[in-house]
Amino acid sequence: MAYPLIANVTRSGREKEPNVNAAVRVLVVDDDPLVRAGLAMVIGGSSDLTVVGEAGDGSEVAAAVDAYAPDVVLMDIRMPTLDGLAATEQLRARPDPPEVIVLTTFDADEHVLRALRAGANGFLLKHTPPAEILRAISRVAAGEPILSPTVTRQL
Amino acid sequence: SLRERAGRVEAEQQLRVAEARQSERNRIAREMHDVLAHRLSLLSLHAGALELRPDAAPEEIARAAGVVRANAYQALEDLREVIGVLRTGVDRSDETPERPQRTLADLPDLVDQSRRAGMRVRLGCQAAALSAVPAGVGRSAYRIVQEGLTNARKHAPGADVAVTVQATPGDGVTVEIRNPCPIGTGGGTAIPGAGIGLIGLTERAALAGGRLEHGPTPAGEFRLWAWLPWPTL
Amino acid sequence: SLRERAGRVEAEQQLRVAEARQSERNRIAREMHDVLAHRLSLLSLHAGALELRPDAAPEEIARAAGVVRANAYQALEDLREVIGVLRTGVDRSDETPERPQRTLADLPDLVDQSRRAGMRVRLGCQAAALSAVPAGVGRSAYRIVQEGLTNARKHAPGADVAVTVQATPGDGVTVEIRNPCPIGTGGGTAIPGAGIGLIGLTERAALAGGRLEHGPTPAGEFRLWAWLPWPTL
Ligand SMILES: Nc1ncnc2c1ncn2[C@@H]1O[C@H](COP(=O)(O)OP(=O)(O)OP(=O)(O)O)[C@@H](O)[C@H]1O
Ligand SMILES: Nc1ncnc2c1ncn2[C@@H]1O[C@H](COP(=O)(O)OP(=O)(O)OP(=O)(O)O)[C@@H](O)[C@H]1O
Ligand SMILES: [K+]
Ligand SMILES: [Mg+2]
Ligand SMILES: [Mg+2]
Ligand SMILES: [Mg+2]
Repeated sequence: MAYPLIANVTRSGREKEPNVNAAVRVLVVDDDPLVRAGLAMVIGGSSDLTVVGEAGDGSEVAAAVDAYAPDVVLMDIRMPTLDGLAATEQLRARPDPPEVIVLTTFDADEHVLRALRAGANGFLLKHTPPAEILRAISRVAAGEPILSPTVTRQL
Repeated sequence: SLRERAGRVEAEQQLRVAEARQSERNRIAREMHDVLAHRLSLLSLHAGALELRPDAAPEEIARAAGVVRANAYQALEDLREVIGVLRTGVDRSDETPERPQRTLADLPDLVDQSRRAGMRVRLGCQAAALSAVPAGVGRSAYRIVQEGLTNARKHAPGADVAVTVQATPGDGVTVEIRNPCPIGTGGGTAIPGAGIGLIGLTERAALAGGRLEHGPTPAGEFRLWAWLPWPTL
Repeated sequence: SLRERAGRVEAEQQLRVAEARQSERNRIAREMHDVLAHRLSLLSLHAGALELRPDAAPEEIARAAGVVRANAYQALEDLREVIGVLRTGVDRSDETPERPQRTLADLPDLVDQSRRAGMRVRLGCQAAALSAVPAGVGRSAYRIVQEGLTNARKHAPGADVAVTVQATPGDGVTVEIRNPCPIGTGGGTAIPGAGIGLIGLTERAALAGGRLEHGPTPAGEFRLWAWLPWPTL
């Protein structure tokens, strides 16, 4: 299944309606389309989560959030135009921001604190086992903070 | 004096050149490692997706399997390139590429080899503990004993050599190599060695989070001693 | 004279120490890479088992994928260690960890950046060819232009700078950066620079199988020129 990449989204400020029965809405942000596809496949296996959209750069995130009203944003750090830390800061400045989980390869040690300061709710290494990825997203959607186990060990 | 100054300037220039070349190599290696790390993450993610969703649509399965295969192959190619960059210009004369990496379990063999070459070496260690040491620490300890034995043969030919290795999870790995100093060099009067063997070992021990000491003892022996951490989780 | 000699001896000793430390680091990195290469071969083997036969049971796919994922996970942990060893003591102040690795396609951006900083830069290249250049070669060419622009700003402030990049599969990638030498330094009379930027670039070009030249031209310009191979299979 393919999700539209955000380019010029004009749709504006959609209300998030709390609905206990609905699946958690996830926006996947990463400059590598293959990473997005892998995450979408993993999340596609869960009945509690659904990928509502994707973005390929930090600069596309604001429009994507307007368009898809995600509950949780999975956010890459290293992206060409606007990096994930700056995009997270932007998101957290919004009135009703989605939760943010920062994705990282393993320079997590250098960025973990900066991202948390920027308002991220947690961290995931991209090589986290998929079942744990799903668990982490659900927990963050429920308002609990998470840290990737590997990252926790380093802190 | 003019010649001396010229010599110094030349030596300093050589140092700068060596450092610049090395730092560029490291930068290249770092860039390549970045690429490799991303590739491995991608591979891991897609393998995870396949593991989690063997029931996904056939196209999706085929795509994920394709990503895994292509990246596994490419990761090996990337790694070969990195190794090439790091290897160029490095002395490989003491490497035996046919052998797998050494572990502490190979220590008795190493000592036997020295004995066959005519050295008198006493080895004190509990063989059982040796094979439980983590691979990285084990390689470093092996390297230290290896250089220690080479040094004893070179700098104290004919002397009795005592090698002691102690390994305890949590406490760490301790290595000691001792031999009587040859007449005329003991007692702390020796000029600091011109060699690079012990400098390299000191760096290795420090990188592993441990430490290394060496030099003549008051009793007239040369002692090489190192401690390496063996952390338990 | 005694002091001069002492200075030289010290400089030489420093050189030896730096070399010894570095060579031990490289040795450690090589050992770790050996281990990593073994793991990646294993991983590759299991990835091959993901070759999709129409009759492959879902559990079989899941099992093979699980082995691949576990090995990729461990490979990443290994890689993290290697990078740690190579990174220690390396200047990282110019790294921008937020950005993915540069490619030649980022060249126009780089030039724009210099222009925004007040430099007058002319860029000559075919943009289309740039994005087809292999990643490693592209990173090196980018680095060369980056250092070339930095040097022009530092050593010839206010001068017009011309950047030319030509990329042809098989023929290779050629990079040239030219600017008029500032008054009083041109014409080949300049002392060889004290800097390390160009030494590092020379090493990089050589490692890539190419070559790099720099210096004043008879026409009174400073010219940095490099050729990097772009092999076609
Ligand atoms: N076992 C030993 N007995 C006596 N002196 C030793 C012993 N080991 C080292 N030394 C002294 O310490 C110096 C430094 O040793 P080091 O291993 O660093 O260099 P090297 O053996 O001279 O050369 P290389 O770079 O080939 O190792 C030696 O030159 C020697 O003077
Ligand atoms: N574009 C240029 N115009 C004029 N002179 C230059 C130019 N580029 C380099 N040079 C000369 O060549 C020397 C060596 O340059 P190099 O980049 O190696 O070192 P650096 O710029 O002085 O210091 P760094 O190590 O920070 O790069 C410079 O010091 C300068 O004298
Ligand atoms: K789903
Ligand atoms: Mg990225
Ligand atoms: Mg030696
Ligand atoms: Mg420079």
